[in-house]
Amino acid sequence: MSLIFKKRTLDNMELEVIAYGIARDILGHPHLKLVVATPLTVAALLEELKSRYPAFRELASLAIAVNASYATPEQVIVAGDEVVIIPPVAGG
Amino acid sequence: MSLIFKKRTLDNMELEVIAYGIARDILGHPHLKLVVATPLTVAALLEELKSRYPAFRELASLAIAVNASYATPEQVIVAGDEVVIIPPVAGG
Amino acid sequence: MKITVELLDTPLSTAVCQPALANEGAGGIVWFVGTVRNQTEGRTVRRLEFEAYTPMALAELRKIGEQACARWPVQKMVIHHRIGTLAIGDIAVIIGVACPHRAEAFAACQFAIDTLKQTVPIWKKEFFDDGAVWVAAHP
Amino acid sequence: MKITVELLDTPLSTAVCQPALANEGAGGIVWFVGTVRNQTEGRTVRRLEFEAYTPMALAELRKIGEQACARWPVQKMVIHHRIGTLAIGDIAVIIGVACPHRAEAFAACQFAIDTLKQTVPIWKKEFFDDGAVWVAAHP
Repeated sequence: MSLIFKKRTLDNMELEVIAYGIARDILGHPHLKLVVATPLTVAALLEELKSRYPAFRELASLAIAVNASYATPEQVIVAGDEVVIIPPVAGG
Repeated sequence: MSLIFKKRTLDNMELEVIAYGIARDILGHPHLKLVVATPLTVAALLEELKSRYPAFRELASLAIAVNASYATPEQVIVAGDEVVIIPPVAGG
Repeated sequence: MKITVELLDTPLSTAVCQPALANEGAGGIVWFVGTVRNQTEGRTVRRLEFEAYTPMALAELRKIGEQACARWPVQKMVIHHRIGTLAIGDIAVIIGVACPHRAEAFAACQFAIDTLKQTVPIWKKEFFDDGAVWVAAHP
Repeated sequence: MKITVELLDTPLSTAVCQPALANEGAGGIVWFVGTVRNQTEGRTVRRLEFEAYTPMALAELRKIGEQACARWPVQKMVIHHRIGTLAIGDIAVIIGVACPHRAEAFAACQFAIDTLKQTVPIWKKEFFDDGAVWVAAHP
């Protein structure tokens, strides 16, 4: 699945987002390919995901991991980053 | 070992006290036979033991069990009771 | 190794975790063992599935161990978490902590399971007779 | 049986205790495992001996279980305490508690070991190279 969103007249980059658990169910697929305007912050990615898939707004929480670590909202995602949607965890 | 102590002109009874741990070391024997004036309270027994064996006064605590339960100081010991000296416990 | 963490798709046991805590200096070991309950809010659970974002889950588990070691005098710590399909009564997670004194071991073990449930990217789907839900997904 | 208590003169193991906690409703099991430390206040412990006033020790252990059940929703509880001669690293005591939720299991298990150390008539003698002491006997 591919979505293209551009907000500014900046360079674009291809981004693949990986989804687990209920996030995968919401996307309908474990991967989401995007072409995004750079620089892309984690906060902007979350907003875009919630706007395209309103079901994300109903979750108890929604985080983004970049390269296997929780990312802050201000963090900028760059080409080559491993980006994963983290819906509410429930280990243990 | 036998000790006899009478404080009052009341009936006497024979009493065997059992000792564990450091209490046995202090008595030098796992059993102590006493002839005691009745009624005998737990507090009176403890006082008698501490007076005859001052090493008991140096312990962190000293309790008496009657019939496999901790006894209160006021509790009266009667013939046939199983009386055990309980020095500081250290299980676990 | 002071901290041992694993994600396993085979049954867990404290016996398997035990060697990771071997330490002659330890006075107190506390284990938390989380099992699959047969009920959630009155509904009968038939089985459940755990999935993990593996590299991050392992990193977050290790981070929990490091945080515990920073707060308490932990001598050894082991965390095994199950993934895949589990039946009722199966062990989902084992956390073992060895400390010189027991109060520290209790505190560190409880911190570890509390934090695990908040931070480690593992997801649990419970299957009932009439459907399935992702646990904790919705408020 | 909801509460299982034993004094054993053979090695302890959680595997042996485990069946006493079998309960499909349990969500959290907390174990405390107390082992023989190799040092006490800097002196090297070679071995130790536990002796118990057996009938009262069993009664007091059972009482701890009953008190825990009165304070927390304990589903099952097991306490095994070792007696006789122990070597460094040997397990002295195992306490296992199964509760619907983990916080209760942690609290009940910690209560049990704290209370055990205060009330159960078991005495510990530590043997060093140059003598032996009854643990906790003196202030």
